[in-house]
Amino acid sequence: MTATIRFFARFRELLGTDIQAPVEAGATLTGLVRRIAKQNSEGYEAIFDESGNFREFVIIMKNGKRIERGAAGITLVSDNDEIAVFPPVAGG
Amino acid sequence: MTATIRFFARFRELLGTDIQAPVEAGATLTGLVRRIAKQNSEGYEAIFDESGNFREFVIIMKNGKRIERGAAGITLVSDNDEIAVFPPVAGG
Amino acid sequence: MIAIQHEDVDIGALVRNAKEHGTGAVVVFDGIVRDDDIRQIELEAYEEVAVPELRKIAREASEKFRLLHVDIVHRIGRLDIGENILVIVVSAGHRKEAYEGSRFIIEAIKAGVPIWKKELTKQGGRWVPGEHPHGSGQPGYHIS
Amino acid sequence: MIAIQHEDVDIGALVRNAKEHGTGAVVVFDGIVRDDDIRQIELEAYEEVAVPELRKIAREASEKFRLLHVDIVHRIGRLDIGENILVIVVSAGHRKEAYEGSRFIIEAIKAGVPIWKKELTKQGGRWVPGEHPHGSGQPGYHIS
Repeated sequence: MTATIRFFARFRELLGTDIQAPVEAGATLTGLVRRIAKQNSEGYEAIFDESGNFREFVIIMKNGKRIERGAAGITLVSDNDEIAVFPPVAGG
Repeated sequence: MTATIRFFARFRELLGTDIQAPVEAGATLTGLVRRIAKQNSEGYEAIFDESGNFREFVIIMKNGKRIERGAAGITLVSDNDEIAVFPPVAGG
Repeated sequence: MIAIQHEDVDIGALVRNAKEHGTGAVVVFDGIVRDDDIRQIELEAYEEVAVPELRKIAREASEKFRLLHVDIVHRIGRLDIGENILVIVVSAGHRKEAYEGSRFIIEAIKAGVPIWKKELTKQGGRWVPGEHPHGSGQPGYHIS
Repeated sequence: MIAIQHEDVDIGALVRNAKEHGTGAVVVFDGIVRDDDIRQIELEAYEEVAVPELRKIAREASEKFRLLHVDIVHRIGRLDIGENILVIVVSAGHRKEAYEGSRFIIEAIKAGVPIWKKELTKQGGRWVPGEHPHGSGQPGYHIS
């Protein structure tokens, strides 16, 4: 199974984007993003707090739908899922 | 002495505009406009009420400055004055 | 550019020209001849009073809303359905000032600038009543 | 026209095209790269989510404010000072709806569309913080 992780803005600069990640059965959204983010400590710290939870301002989407931070730890990742992780928006 | 009377919008259609009117010494604004307006009864009635006072909505200017209806009867007209009389504005 | 004129105006060019140093937002208001079962409208202005009044409104709006640039072009004469009647272009550092400044200008024009509009219909014509029957036409009277 | 694109847009042409039957007012909002002691800005979007979100905002604004036409063009990539970032064109029967609809759209975009902006300065770069830190980025969350 493979999922795509897309980081945006500052998270993209620190961690890259369009990352094809192998996913094990039973992997959670939080677990997957944590594993990818660990490749760069500054990137990890930008997204996760000391307890390994998503920071309050971080926005997470699965296949274009918002996933609440609290639910990300129990949301399973399936084959071909697209996970997006980004900071608060600032368009316009 | 001569003054110019400018009517606008509906008043212009009924009474004309840029009217050069001879003015006698001591003529008031109301008196002058009343005399000019009498040339067309529909025009007169559009501007003046039964008592010969300016109707409430009529706007009067002398040389580009607003003259209140109440003051028009005691405002004297001088040589070369420009008197404008018009209905409520509707631009934009 | 503050003008009362017969000619139409190039909105794209006005917007480009409104980008003074410090501009973060431009707001354009374009008032248009609406098809209210009419053929045309005819506009008339007391230009010698209306133009200084537009300048005064532009100056007031600039101070009140820290506008960096103001254009007001009001057309007169006969206009077809869909034509521009009034174009207001304002620029400001931030959007709030630009929106509020633009709105202030249109309301002040409607309230107090000597311009009149006649709807020309198949049956004849009808002068459009002012929106502010008690207080209109008075220079210096603006909605705040 | 709802788009996220690199290219600039012809505001004059958008205004002409917005004059649907019944239009009495067009309001344009043009967000511009402001000279906040920067060299350029760089914009990035999650396009697959941002475009549907812009469409949804346009639809909501159209219903709520009876808009007759809505264009939203948000640019991405590197832009110089003075360039257009975001152009919103709305038309309505009357000015109140046009102004309010336009404002609704810009506020909704700022609150919830996944687009980010980086200021490029002589010293490097700085991501612009969102205006709505608690609640931003959530589709369907709009200021009302």
